[in-house]
Parts: sequence; C-alpha cells; structure tokens
Amino acid sequence: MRGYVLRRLFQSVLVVWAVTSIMFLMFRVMPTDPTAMLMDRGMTEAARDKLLEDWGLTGSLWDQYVAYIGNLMRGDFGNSFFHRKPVWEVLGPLIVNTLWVAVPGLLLGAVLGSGLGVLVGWAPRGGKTERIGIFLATIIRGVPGFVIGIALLAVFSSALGWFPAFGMGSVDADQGASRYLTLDFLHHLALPLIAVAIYFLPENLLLMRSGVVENRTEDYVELVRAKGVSQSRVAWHTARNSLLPLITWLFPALAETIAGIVVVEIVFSWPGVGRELVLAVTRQDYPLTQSAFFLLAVMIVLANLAADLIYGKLDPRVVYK
Amino acid sequence: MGALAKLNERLRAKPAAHMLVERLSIAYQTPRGPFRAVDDVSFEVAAGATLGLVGESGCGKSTVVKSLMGLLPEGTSVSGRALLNGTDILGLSERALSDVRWTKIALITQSAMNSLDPVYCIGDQITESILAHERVSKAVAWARAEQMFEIVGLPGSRLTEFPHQFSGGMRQRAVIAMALSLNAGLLLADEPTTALDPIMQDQIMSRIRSIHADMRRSMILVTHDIAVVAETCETIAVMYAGEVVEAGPTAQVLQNPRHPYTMGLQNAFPKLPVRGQSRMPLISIPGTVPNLLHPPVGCRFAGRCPFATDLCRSEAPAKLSNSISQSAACHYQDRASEFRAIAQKASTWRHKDG
Amino acid sequence: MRLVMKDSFVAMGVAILLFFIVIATFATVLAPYGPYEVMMTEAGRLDRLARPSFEHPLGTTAYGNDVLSQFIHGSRVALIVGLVAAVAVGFVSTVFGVVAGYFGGLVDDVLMRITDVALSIPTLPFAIVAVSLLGPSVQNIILVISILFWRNGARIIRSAVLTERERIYVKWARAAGASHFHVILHHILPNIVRVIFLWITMSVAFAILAEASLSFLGLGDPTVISWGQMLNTAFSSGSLRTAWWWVVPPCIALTLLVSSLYLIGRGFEEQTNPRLRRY
Amino acid sequence: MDKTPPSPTVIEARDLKTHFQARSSLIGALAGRQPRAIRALDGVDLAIRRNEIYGLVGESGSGKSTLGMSLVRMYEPTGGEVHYNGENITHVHGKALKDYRRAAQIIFQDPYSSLNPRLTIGQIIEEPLKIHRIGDAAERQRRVEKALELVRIPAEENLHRYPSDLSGGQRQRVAIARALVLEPQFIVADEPVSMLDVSIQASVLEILDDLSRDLGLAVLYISHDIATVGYICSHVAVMYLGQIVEEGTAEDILTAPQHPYTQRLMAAIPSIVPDENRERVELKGDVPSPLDIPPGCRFSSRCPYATELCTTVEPQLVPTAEAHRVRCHLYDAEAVATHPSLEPPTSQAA
Repeated sequence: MRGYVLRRLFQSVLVVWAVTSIMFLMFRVMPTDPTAMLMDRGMTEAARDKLLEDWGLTGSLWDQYVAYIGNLMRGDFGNSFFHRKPVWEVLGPLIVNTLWVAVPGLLLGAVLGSGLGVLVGWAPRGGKTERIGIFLATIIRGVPGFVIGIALLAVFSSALGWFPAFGMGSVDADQGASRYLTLDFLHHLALPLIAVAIYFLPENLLLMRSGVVENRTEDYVELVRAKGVSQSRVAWHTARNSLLPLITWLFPALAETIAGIVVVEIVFSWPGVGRELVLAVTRQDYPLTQSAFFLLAVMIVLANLAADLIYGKLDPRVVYK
Repeated sequence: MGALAKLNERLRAKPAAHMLVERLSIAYQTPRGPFRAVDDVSFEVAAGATLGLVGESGCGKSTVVKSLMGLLPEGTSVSGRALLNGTDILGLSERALSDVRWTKIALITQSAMNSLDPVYCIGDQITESILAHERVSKAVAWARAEQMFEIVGLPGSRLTEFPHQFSGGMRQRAVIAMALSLNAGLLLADEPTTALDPIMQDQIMSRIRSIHADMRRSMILVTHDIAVVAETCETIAVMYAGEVVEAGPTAQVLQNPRHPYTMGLQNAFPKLPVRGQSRMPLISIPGTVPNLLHPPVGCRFAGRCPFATDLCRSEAPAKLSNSISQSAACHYQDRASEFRAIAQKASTWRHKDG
Repeated sequence: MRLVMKDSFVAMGVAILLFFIVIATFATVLAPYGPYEVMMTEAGRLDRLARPSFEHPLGTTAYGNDVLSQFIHGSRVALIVGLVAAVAVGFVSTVFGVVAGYFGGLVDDVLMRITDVALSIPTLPFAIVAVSLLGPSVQNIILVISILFWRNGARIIRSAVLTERERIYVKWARAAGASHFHVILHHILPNIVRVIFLWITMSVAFAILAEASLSFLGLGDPTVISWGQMLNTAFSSGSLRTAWWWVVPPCIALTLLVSSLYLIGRGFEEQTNPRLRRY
Repeated sequence: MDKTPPSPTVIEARDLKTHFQARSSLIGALAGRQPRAIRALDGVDLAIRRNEIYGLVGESGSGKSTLGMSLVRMYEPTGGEVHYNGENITHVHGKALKDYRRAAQIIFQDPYSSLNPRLTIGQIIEEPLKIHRIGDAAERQRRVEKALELVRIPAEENLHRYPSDLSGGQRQRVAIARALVLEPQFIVADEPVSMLDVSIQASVLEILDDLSRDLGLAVLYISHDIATVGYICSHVAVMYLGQIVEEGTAEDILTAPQHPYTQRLMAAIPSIVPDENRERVELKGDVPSPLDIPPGCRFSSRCPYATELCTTVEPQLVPTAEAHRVRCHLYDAEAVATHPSLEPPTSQAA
C-alpha cells in the first residue's frame, strides 16, 4: 500500500512537471512576445534587464527552461507585474478563497447529484420520475456556468434581495483570518457555492443513474432482493457499486469543472484564483497568469490522486503492488 | 442457552414447505407486444420433496423461479396462483414479499461471477440475509454463517474474503451457504452448476443432494440437464416453449416418456458408451422453438414433432394439471409406446430441417 | 438510427437544433438591423437601453444596438465554432482511438500517457491563456478547442475499439488471414460508428460552451458578435441587473442549444450502451 | 475401416509449448524481476490424420483452446513445432502464413458473437474468399451456396438474412460454412456445441462428422464434455494443466479410462439412468493456476492416489496398451516396482 501511494505520488509529480513544461512552451513559443509587454510598462533599461534576468528570459530556450524549473522547485514564482509583489503573496490568500467555494460546492453537487441519481435510477423504467429526472438533468447540464450565476443573481439578489451580489464580505468586514467564520462571509458565500453545486450536480445525477440502471438488473442485485432485505438496502448495493465508475469518470471531468468555478468567480466577483487568472490575462500580467494556471493544474492533479486512493479503498478488487 | 443456539433451534423448527402452483401464466411486456414466457403451468412440490424443472433455453423455467421470488420486472403480467403452505405468494407487495423471501423461500442462483456483490466480503453478504429477518447481533449472525460455511465444506476463516478471491466452485458453495442460512422451507435452485466445469458440477450436485438428504427441505431444481434431474429429483416437469409438456415421477418419465419432446430430448442427450454394448446414435430435434410473441395455435411442439397431425396443428392439447401420476400434454398419449419405438430411429427425426 | 429518433427527447433536441440552424442560415434576412448598427431616437440621441417595442422587439443595448439583430447574428458563431471544432475533434479522436485501441502496444502506451497529462490541464484556463496568447479570433478559438477535446474522444473511442477488438468475428477474421486494414474497415468501424457519432454530438456542445465562456470573459473574436459577447457587454456595462431583455435571450438560447445537443447525445448513449437499453 | 492403410497425417504438434508472459510493471522490470510465464501449453505431441476427428477433452484452464489456437497459428508457439503436411509452419510469416491460414480454419464456441451482426449471411460466408482474393463475384456466389448446402442451410432464403434472424444452431452452421468456403484441410472446432441446446447439438456434430468423411478433413474437436466426444471421434486426448495426461482410441478412453483424472472426469457425467453405486471421489481444491504449477505430477495436488513420488517426480506418457498412453506413475512398471506404495485404482469398466 505504501509503495503504491509513493508510486502514485511520483506519477503525479511527473504529470505536474509535464503540464508545467507545456505551459512554459506555450508562453515562449506563441507569437506574442512577453518582453514587449514588459517594455510597454515604461521601465528603465536596467530595470528591464533585471526583470528579464529574474524571469530567466535571457539565454537559450533550454537555459530559460532550466532556470524556470529551478525557480519553481525553490517555490519562487516571480513577481506580479500588476501587483508589484511576489506572485505567491498575491495568490496565497486567493487559493483559500477558491477552495472555500470549490470544495463545499463540488461536494454538495456530488452528494445531491448522486443521491438524486439513485432515486431516478430506481424509478420505473420509462415512467414519469425517470423521464422528468433525465430531462431536467440534461437541460441543467446544458446551462453554461455563467448563466447559472446570472440567473441566481437575478432571482436571489436583484429580485428577492436575499443575498449580496458580489464580493466576499461587506465593505466594513474584518479582513483577518477570522473573517471566514463570520455570518457575513457565509452570506456572501452562499450564491457562488450554490452555483458551483448546480453546475456539478447534473453530471453526477446522470452518471449515478446510468450506474444504478446498469446494476439493478445484475444477478447479484437479484440475489440481494431475493434475500428480502429492505428496498433501501438494495438501492444501497447498487449505489455502492455505481460509485466506482462514478469516481473514475468524475475526476477526469474535474478539468472541465474548474471552468465552471472560473466563470462563477467572475460573475460573483469572488476573489479567487480563477478570477485572478482572467484579470491577469487581460492585464497581461504574465508571471501571475502562469502561476495561477499552474495552481489550478496542481489542484486537478491532487484531486486525481485522491480519487485513485479513494477508489482503491472502495474497490476490494484493486490490489496494490 | 447462547444466542446462537437459540437461533439455531428456532430455525431448525421450521417445517419444510408445500408449494402448489396452479395455472401460472406470465407475459413480459415488449415493444412488439406481450411475450408469453410461461403459459398455464401447474405443478406441486410436496413438503420435503424435490421437483426437477427441466427445459431448454427460453422455455420459461427461470421465469417461473423469478415469479415465485417476486423478481419479475415491473409491468410483467402474472396470473394464476402459487400457494406456499396454502397462501398465495404471487403479486405480493415488496413489503409483504420481504416476509416470504429467504425466511420461507431461498434461492440458489448460478455461480457466474455476478451473483455476489463484488464490493462486500462473503460473510457480510450472508449475515445481511440473517440480520434482515432475525433480531440477533452481528456476532451471532456471523457465527451462524460460519456454521453454514462448514456445511458446504468451506473454512469459516474465508468468510472475510471477497467474491473475486473465490474460485467458481467456492462461489457456488458460498451461494448455497447463503441460501441455507435461514433454513427456509423451500429452496429454489436455478441452474446451480451451469457455469462450472464437469467435476465441480458433480461435486456441487453431490453436496446439494446430501444437504437435501440431511435437512429435508422442499426443493425445486431448475436445469437444462435431464441427467442431473434423474440423479437428484423425485418428480420431474419437462417444459417446452412456456408450457409443461410432461410431468410425473422422474424414473417413470425418463424410462417411458409419453411426450415426443421428452423422447427427442433423451435421444439428443449425449451418453457415455458402455463397453460391449452398441449404442444409440445422437439425434437432434429438427426445427426451432416457436416465437412466443406469436405462439402457434395448436400444440407448440407440432412444428418439430415427427408425429404431428392436422389435429396437433389446429388444436392445443389439454394443459397438464397437478397430478401425482405421469401425464403428458399430447393428443396421442395413448400411442406413446408406439411412438417410443419409432422415435429411437434417426430417420424418424430427419423429415424436416430448419 | 430510427430507434434513436423514436425517443421523444431526441426528437425535441433535433427540433431545437434545426430551429437554430435555420436562424443562423438566414441570419442576414431575418435580422432587422446590422449587429453593430447604432440606433438613434427621433430626437437624434443614442437609443440606449430601450425596452422592447414594436421597432425593437428585444429592445436595445447600452450602446444603442438592436438586441434581436445581435441575437440572430450571434447564432452563427455558436454553430460554426461548434460544427467545425466537432468535425476536427471527431476526426482526430477517431484516428487516435482506433489506432491506439486496435494496435495497442507502444502507440497505446504513448497515447494513454499523453491523455493522463492532458486530463490534468484545466480546460477553460488553458483556453483563456492560449487564446489570449494566440490572439482572439474565431479560427484560434476553434484551434484551441480542438486541441483540448480530442483527448477525451480518443479515450472513449479507444475503449469502444478495445471491446470490438475482442469480438470473436474479429479473431476469426485474423485467423482467416485478413489484414488489419480489412478488419478495421469491415468489423471495427461499422460497429463503433454510433460511439463516434455520440462523441461528435457531445463535442459540438463542449465547443459551443467553451466559445461562449471565452466570449463572456471578454476573449471572444471582437469582430464577430456572439451570445457570450452580448452577455459580456451587458455584464461589463453594469446592465446585467436592469436590462433583462438584453440578458435573457442569449442565456436561454445558449442553454437550449447546448441542451438540445445533450438530449440527442443521451438518446444515442441509451442506445449504444446495451446495459441501459430497455429491451 | 481398420483394414485400410492409415491416412496421411495432416497436422502434427511436436513438444508444442505456448507460454504467455504475465504483464510486468515497469518498475518491476527495472528492478530486474523476471516476468512470470503462464505455461498454458507445456509440451504437447499430437497428430491428426485425414478423415479423422480427434477429440481433445479437458476443463477450463487445461490449455485445450490454447492448443487449438496455436495449431491454427492464432498464437505463435514459444517452443516445439507444428507441421502441416510435413512442412514446419511453426514460425512462418507473410505469404506462407496467409497460405496456411487458407488451409487451416477455426470454429469458435459462441455462435452469438462469432458472426458480425452487421453483415448478411451471404456476406459473412463470402468474406474469406474476398480476403484471399478468390474468384469473381459469380464464382464466389457459387462457392458460398455450395458451402451453405454442405451445412444444410437452404441458400435461397438465408443469403440475405442477418445473424440475428437465425437460431444458435443455425448460426453455428453458418460459422462452419464460413470455414469450409476456403476448402481447408484442417479445422479446429473449439467447443462448437457447448453453448447450444441439447436438442440441436447432434445436428452440428453430425455435420462435422459427415464433412470429415466426405471432404477428407482433419478435425480437432475440443470439448469439456467427454460424453459428446464418443459420438464422432476416433481418437481422444485428455488434457490437464497444459499437458496431455491420457490418450488413445475413443473406445479405450471412454470405456476403460486409466488416469485418475480421466476416471474422475467420467464419473462426473450424470446419467439418465442413475447408478447409485457410482463411486465419486471428492477431489481436493481447484485446478492449480498455470502460473504456479506444482512439482512432480501436475494432478498430484488433487489426486486421491498421490504418493510422495508423485509430488516430486514428473511422470511421462507411458504406453499401457496399443495406442493408449497414460501420464501416471501408477502405470509405469518401473515406478510401481520401486515404489510399492503405488496402488493402481480399479478401472471404471472393470
């Protein structure tokens, strides 16, 4: 087991390295010249050279690459052009904000989605519940993330006035770490969190439903039913087995789910990594862009790693070698 | 007295069940109309007796089992009665069924990999059935499961293992152990050895026979193998295209079959040669089973029967009712001995092909 | 195919899709004004944020453009991006999926390692960065979307090929001396056509969503109007909460278009997966 | 039939071995770990003549299908030789292999997935002719019809039907027709009737029997059901864990089996006329994994007669009568002489 975890960790590091390298190439090989951006900032010659050197933009592509990877490994992400401070200082608190929306939002979506999926999966085939369930899930799945956000804003913020429209706290709110524990924060968190959950829910529902429908005609379910256990117990057997394909399916889908979080952060002006990435792109803040992208990629890799380990726990057939 | 001993005593006190099936008809709903999988089937299993339900694929034998367990897909139309100790168990609600399932009827399914839930250990799956019906602690249920494992010849220590760690034969034993766990009055064994190799098949069937001899539960053995029935069951019911075509005491039916289908089945059944004896050729039954979406008007076997007449093709013979003596659903039962002699010749069955 | 059409959801999806195709095809005829034509009031002032009226059935934007005309023209980008990207994705996915799934070995190993990495690339952030570096144009958006989504398709098609490859008639054909080309052409492809079609349908939806998101974030092609862009303008001009006539139509249109494709895709999925089929 | 001189040998296996590599991990390979070999087929000698149906019996995992696949070169053997009409074809490639594929055909167990559901019966049977570029359209049509006639399926009404319109028995006969259309000399029939209903098994067996006689085919009939073998085979070999443990004429094997495994296999066949006295020894455990073959006799781990000798020294195939060989120490005079603990089991028919 320990050997397996170590091997998977090693693989994850390799994947991060590969993603990082792709990103490196993307920024250097693409037609836009990053130095042009730097010069436009109206720096002195000396300051520009220093910045170029700081950023490892001197020397051959290979030299740059080595310097770049070296910096990353030392945890040195460089300085943000716009904020004029180390990237890490900018992004550090933003990661926390993003996780605040992403983790509970995705969990809520997954739990509600798979729960409803079991219900729809066990509904009579071709009946009302099944048809309505599938139809609604498919339609909601087709709603773009920003439309979910806009709709929530329109109803619960503009029309009903129940929730604030943007930001993470009221203007006079506490700025320290304790701010995350205030009611004011939760009030602001509610809508973005729900938006992420709604974005994530239909996919879960449909996958769980397919899994349950596939499983409910299996021989083992027939035997469980024959044993005379309660119906919820039977449903639980199918859900438990459908969870396995669900996990293998959902975690690759995370790469796409991040997209939902990015637009939700924008719509609700939620100060997270995704919003910062978009802002950095429009401001041509090249070190910040690179680092924000890097962080999002690392999140996916970590989630994938977690999924693999959870899968191993859930499926007795997996043997760790 | 320990809790386990109390449980064992309570379960041991259960009587063997009596099962009377009368005029059972089952039709699956398909987009192309009702599929009459079972048509007017009647049979009886006396308390402590074994009935062999034999037939080829698609004859409806497994559908009968499913209907008795309440496992038919929703929307399937069922008519007739299935009296378990005098109470009709057809068409019960899920709630009412849970009092019948496993406590009164237990099921031995075939041992394909899928008959056990892959993500739970075998012990959990056996105790699940005990805990669903008996108010005992988990430890007592587990101890009972260990005893059941012993009966089927598996070490109790392997209860903690998962289905994929078991061989096909061991899985089959585990399924049998599960079926025995509440000492139900009636055991339904649905093709219990089909997926296994010959030696394992034989060992499992021997095990089932000895368990039956010890516990005297009533049993319905569903199989396509007439020889397995010959070795295991007191009475036999031969099914063809959704109907029982011949029934009676096993030895009588197999030695002096009265229905041409039973005769054909015997001819087609491969046998081991006996040294010094010439042996019968293997003869197949020509033609194919009728489509049960549109069953023929007359006798369903008429299309393949070498003795069929116009009467057979226009009018269905009377359905078999419950009777202890041998009977066949054939217009020409009285000419059975004459048919038997001709049926042994290969040329008899060669007149048509399909 | 006929079986799929029997599904009323699929029929609904096809109807919606056809509706938008008609709108896009005849956009120039249907739209009362040019997408960027500036409307003036009779007083000669910019007719901004006008409520729906007979003249402007969907009102005007904050910059005095007719919403209905923008809406009708916007359908073109969605469909063009969707279709072109999907065809590109479908083609590349099929080639890679079939080659990797059928031959296995090194090609397969390499492909699977590439997908492992590719699946860790956050889709939209990658698209944002790539489009901003390449320059925002419809061609570049299509290019980026194709780069992103071929990997998923290749994986799905590969696994379909893996099951087909194990069919006994495939083994038999090899034993009878058939070439790989013959086997792929006669036994593999005809049996995975539905999976490919399913994947192309889904790709259209993904591509439309990606384009809309990019445009909404302000990274769309500035020379062509799209629904995402309409929303971006509404959002950045602060009219999101007031001018419902400007916001609602593109929101609903995007949802309907993408959902219609998912509805069609679902129909296919229920048919291609034998374990989901009802009979 | 016994009077005629023996027909020429069509296919022959000499000490044939087919081992598969268990897939090893990259890290394992770097650490220098040897990948484990699955010894699916481990030294088999066998010869099939013209006009002969040779029965091959064994349980799952015994290697009987691997032998069939190796003989038609679906697998390339890892050791030993395969000779076709006296020619070594063990490792041929390219054109020579394609020529061999024309002469050696295989029929599989599952009649449902052995035919492509998207092709008509006519197209299915024509396919091999197209693969080998034989004849023009008219010629191919003629051959397809002839092949269908051989398996007693009326061509007229069936050419344009799809496999889903046919019953299991008909499909299996179409599969035979597809094999016959190339006019092969050797056919492997891998469990051709085990998925069919009992009532129609005979029709397929009968066709195989007729074909071998009329067309002079050499047929390897693979089955786990030893009872069907008796009806069509002249010779029978019994396999256990990749080796032949007993071989001889069908008559000898079926009425007087000698190897304890064969005896157990026969005792396992239920009979319509129950014989209460039939002795059935319970075998211990399951067939060992071919990854982990026990030392000595491969059956020793389950054999009720096993002695210490059996668990240490591997027995050889020894002749016990004319054309009857058994791989068991009990029948090896030398072994019995030196190991008095060996006590031969009584033969079934005795």
